[in-house]
Amino acid sequence: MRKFINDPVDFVDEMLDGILLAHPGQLACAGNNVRCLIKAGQLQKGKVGLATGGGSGHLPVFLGYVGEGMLDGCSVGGVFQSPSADNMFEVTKAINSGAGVLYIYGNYGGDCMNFEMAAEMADMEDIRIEHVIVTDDVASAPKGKEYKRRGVAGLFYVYKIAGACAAEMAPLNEVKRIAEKVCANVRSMGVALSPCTIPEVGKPTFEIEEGGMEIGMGIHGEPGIRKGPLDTADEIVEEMLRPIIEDLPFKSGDEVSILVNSLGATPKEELYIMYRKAYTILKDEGITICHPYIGEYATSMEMAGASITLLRLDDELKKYLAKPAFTPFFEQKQL
Amino acid sequence: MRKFINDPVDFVDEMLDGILLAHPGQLACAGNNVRCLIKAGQLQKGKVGLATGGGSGHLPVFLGYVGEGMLDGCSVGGVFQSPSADNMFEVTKAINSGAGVLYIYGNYGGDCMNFEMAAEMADMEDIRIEHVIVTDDVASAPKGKEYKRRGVAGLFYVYKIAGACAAEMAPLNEVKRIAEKVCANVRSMGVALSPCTIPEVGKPTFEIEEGGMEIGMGIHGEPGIRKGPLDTADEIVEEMLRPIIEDLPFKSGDEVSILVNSLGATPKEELYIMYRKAYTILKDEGITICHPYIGEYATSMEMAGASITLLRLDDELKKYLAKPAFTPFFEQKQL
Amino acid sequence: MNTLNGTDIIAIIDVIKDNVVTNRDRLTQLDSSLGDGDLGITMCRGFEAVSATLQEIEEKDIGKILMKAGMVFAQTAPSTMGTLIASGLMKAGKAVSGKEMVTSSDIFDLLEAFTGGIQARGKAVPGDKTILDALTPALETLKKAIEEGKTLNIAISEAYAAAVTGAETTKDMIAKHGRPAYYGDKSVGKKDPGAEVGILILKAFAEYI
Amino acid sequence: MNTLNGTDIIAIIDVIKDNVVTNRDRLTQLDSSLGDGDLGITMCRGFEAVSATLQEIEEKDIGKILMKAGMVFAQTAPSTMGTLIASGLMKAGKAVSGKEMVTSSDIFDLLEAFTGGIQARGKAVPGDKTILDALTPALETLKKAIEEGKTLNIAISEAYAAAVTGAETTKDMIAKHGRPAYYGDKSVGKKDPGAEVGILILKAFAEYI
Ligand SMILES: Nc1ncnc2c1ncn2[C@@H]1O[C@H](COP(=O)(O)OP(=O)(O)O)[C@@H](O)[C@H]1O
Ligand SMILES: Nc1ncnc2c1ncn2[C@@H]1O[C@H](COP(=O)(O)OP(=O)(O)O)[C@@H](O)[C@H]1O
Ligand SMILES: [Mg+2]
Ligand SMILES: [Mg+2]
Ligand SMILES: [Mg+2]
Ligand SMILES: [Mg+2]
Repeated sequence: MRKFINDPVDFVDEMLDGILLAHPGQLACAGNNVRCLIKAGQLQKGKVGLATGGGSGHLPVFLGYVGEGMLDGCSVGGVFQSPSADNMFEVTKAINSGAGVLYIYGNYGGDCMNFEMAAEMADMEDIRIEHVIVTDDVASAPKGKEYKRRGVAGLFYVYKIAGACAAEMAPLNEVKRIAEKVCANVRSMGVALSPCTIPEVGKPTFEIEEGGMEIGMGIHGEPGIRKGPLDTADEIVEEMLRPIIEDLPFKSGDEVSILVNSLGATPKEELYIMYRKAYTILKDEGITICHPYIGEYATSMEMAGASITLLRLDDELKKYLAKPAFTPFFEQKQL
Repeated sequence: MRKFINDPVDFVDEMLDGILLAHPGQLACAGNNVRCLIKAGQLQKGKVGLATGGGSGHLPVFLGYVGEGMLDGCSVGGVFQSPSADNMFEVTKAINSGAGVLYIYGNYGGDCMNFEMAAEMADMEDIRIEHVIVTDDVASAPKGKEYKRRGVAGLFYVYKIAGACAAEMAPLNEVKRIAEKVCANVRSMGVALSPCTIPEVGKPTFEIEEGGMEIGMGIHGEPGIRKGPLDTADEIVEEMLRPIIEDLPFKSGDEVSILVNSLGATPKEELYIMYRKAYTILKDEGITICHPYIGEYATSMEMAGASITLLRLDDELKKYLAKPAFTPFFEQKQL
Repeated sequence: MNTLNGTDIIAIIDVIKDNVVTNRDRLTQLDSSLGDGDLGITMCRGFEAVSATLQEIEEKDIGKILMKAGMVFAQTAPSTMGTLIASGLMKAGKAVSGKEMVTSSDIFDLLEAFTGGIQARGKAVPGDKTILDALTPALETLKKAIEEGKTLNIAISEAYAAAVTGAETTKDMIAKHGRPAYYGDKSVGKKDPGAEVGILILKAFAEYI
Repeated sequence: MNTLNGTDIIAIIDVIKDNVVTNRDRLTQLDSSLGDGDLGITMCRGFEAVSATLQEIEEKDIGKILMKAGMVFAQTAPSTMGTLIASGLMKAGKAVSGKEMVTSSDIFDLLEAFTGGIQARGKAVPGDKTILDALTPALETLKKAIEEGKTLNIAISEAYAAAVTGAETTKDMIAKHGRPAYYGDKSVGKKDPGAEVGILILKAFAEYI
């Protein structure tokens, strides 16, 4: 293990302590529970509350997108584990200003079941809840079985755009519509070059030998679609981008935003080498890039690897994507 | 090697291609040379030009800080290698609007000699040049021999504050004064938990065995001050922060900004665990934190490790630190 | 023993805790090859928390004991299996609500409600390669044994054996739910980690009774 | 041969290139244990580029040849050692500017200027554990041998031997400059990587002449 940790049992709570100490003006916690993070300051009356939640170990996913122009709250689970339903409910109560709360989360069994339980609790207190489940990972199930797919870096786009929409005081069904529109138009694929270690386990829970790779691996080490020796960056990008393009499909004339995301250990230098190839492929396909995001947006601890996400834009999505957002982990001025 | 690369020889140029393709509105290159990066758009008449330069493999250092409110240009070297003097000169010519150019760079032999050569070339064309050499790494030479110290993550603060000063149209000597003031008040220390690999070498050029660490190691693997088995995060922070505090020294009543920086593979989760401890130590010392920066600010490829930097603030430095800045790698609205 | 009171139920949960603690690495290992490797950690955390809480309460109503156990489990181990077990415990509590003593047939009701809670929350059916493939055959065997008039001791032992056999059959199944489902056909040949938890639960009943 | 023309100088630089290519891994290895491990790469890149450029130019003025070599080196290998060698080459070019043929004493001047250029740019002195500790004894030996009337062939062989010995003495020195200096006392016992480059340069002269 090559990690800065104290007692592995305290990993998540110490991290949250650090985050709250670092950004007191931006983040706070609900019910005095560090696992229930919310935006600091007064609730905006009538604004739809946006909540997410999920396991730790993916920063800035999930809590890193709580802030101006994005999310209102996030319940935080242990490493790679769902938060508990009552923490989700705690966040829900804290961010509901009367206009209801939209849950946006990735399609993982534990998270889905707990958000369902939380919604049942909220229902008992007459808080309107809607769910949007993100399923952008094309590697995790074939076309036609999108409902089985995992949610990965595409979450970022859903948060960003739904956040901008909610900030304009759109009602719950409208924010849900726009979030679902993002889901319908966003596709991702990942590749892993190394395993990662859950602090409490202390050693990698899966193996990728040095010089190997696994195309399509999930952000918790879920199996991918092909294992093999490490190809060149260009070949890997080709292998990741083709299924993405074919899945939606993205077509000549489309305008997209692209996210080239590091899973943790992969440095920005390599992401830009990947972007270079992605740019060429998209250009050859007649697809225009509107705004690229390149960096760490959804990670898997210290895993070496990357993912590519494409979002097809229309005027509406473009408008919301361009809006400013300021969280402790993501800043963007009006594009 | 667990890296996304094509031919290792093309590593730097392909990365730069990617960067230029990704951020055409923000970055351009001088003399049609991708290794001579400058801010896109018109030169602002009468503004002092700020240039940096250094080896590749440290993103966002160096070129990542070229942009609004920070630097005007950067010459880019091979991995861990100085840029050439004539590329530095090319950048110099491109960003000089008549008010002269300030070179801000880290104290490394190759960089120093090449910036000297570049200044000799600039002198022949009557461009006023001043140098500020950053030497913030307390692990690299004892107190009293500051001139021997390496420049590491402290560069960020010098860029940020000198950039804000130059943006206010201060003259060259004033921008130099403020940059030197930052240098006089900034101190850093690093720790490495893993080696990193230069693509053209193909294997790590130094070793840190799994479960080990090296306190004080430099960002190119320069030897540190203590090797040993990995301690807890809290112990490591203690061992890094004490020498920083004692060196300046930082004293009770001081107000500081702190930068907890990942060397590459270390995820944000761990940085916040480190920040938590740093916060407590500083609080106990009576030192107030004004604004923390936590993330990847100066890396060493995919090295696991971190550095801590403290900058003592006064009203002037605080004012400039708070100014907005927008580069493709760093965004900050007015604090 | 043919009836159990609250203290017995708490003791059984304590044995389950011991079982998952003893099998922590084994669960982690099974979950590593079909999931994310956290099953050992979450089961220990959940059952340890429940066990610790139950040692301290003065509650005789078995329904309330199980309800409390479910709530603690949901809070401390909100993984897939944790949430399923929590849902199961709460339903089990509802099924024996108000009782300070349970008979063989109550115990069957309790375990049936437990299994039903898991099924309702997770929407899986037997054959999907989940914990249900250990629990469902155990339930059937228990029902039959009780109907045949066997002692609770023998009936529960047979149910435990059925859970073991049932869990074994998951090796031939293709996973349909949770992370194991990502392995698709490749999940064949591997035992479902959740089914192993099912065994440990029945084992505790068999050991205690 | 007691005089050299431009073609000879270009040929010698080509031999230096061959020497660094052959010793690439060795240089990398030395630089890994006292620096950043790039010396093999940068020296190959610099000398390969210079060698390739010089094969293509039609230039007889040895001064201009060396000046050009320096500029190419500065552009292609701007590491510490690269910049020092570039500075040295340019000064060497200045020293024999205008000459199409160089004698023993010109060659001494040329090498002295080369060394001087390195010294001026890097501000090191002999004893600081740098390339100068190979070059300076070589220069002294060359000077003495020429004064003693030895043939260039013999004189340069003796100079090469002195460089080898000089480089060996760097093992006992504490590094004062560049990355090796970070090792402080721990640099003792290790040969300076730059001094090894000094050897390879003198070796090429000795081999060719
Ligand atoms: N929908 C479901 N219904 C019933 N059991 C399920 C379901 N999904 C997963 N499981 C069980 O949960 C086990 C994995 O539990 P756990 O490790 O907690 O999952 P995760 O770590 O993915 O949250 C599986 O082996 C399976 O037995
Ligand atoms: N100031 C100096 N003057 C002379 N030689 C130097 C100086 N600094 C370093 N050197 C030489 O340069 C060698 C290292 O060269 P190089 O690998 O190019 O350095 P770096 O990779 O640090 O830029 C050292 O072994 C030493 O011989
Ligand atoms: Mg899990
Ligand atoms: Mg170097
Ligand atoms: Mg699991
Ligand atoms: Mg070197």
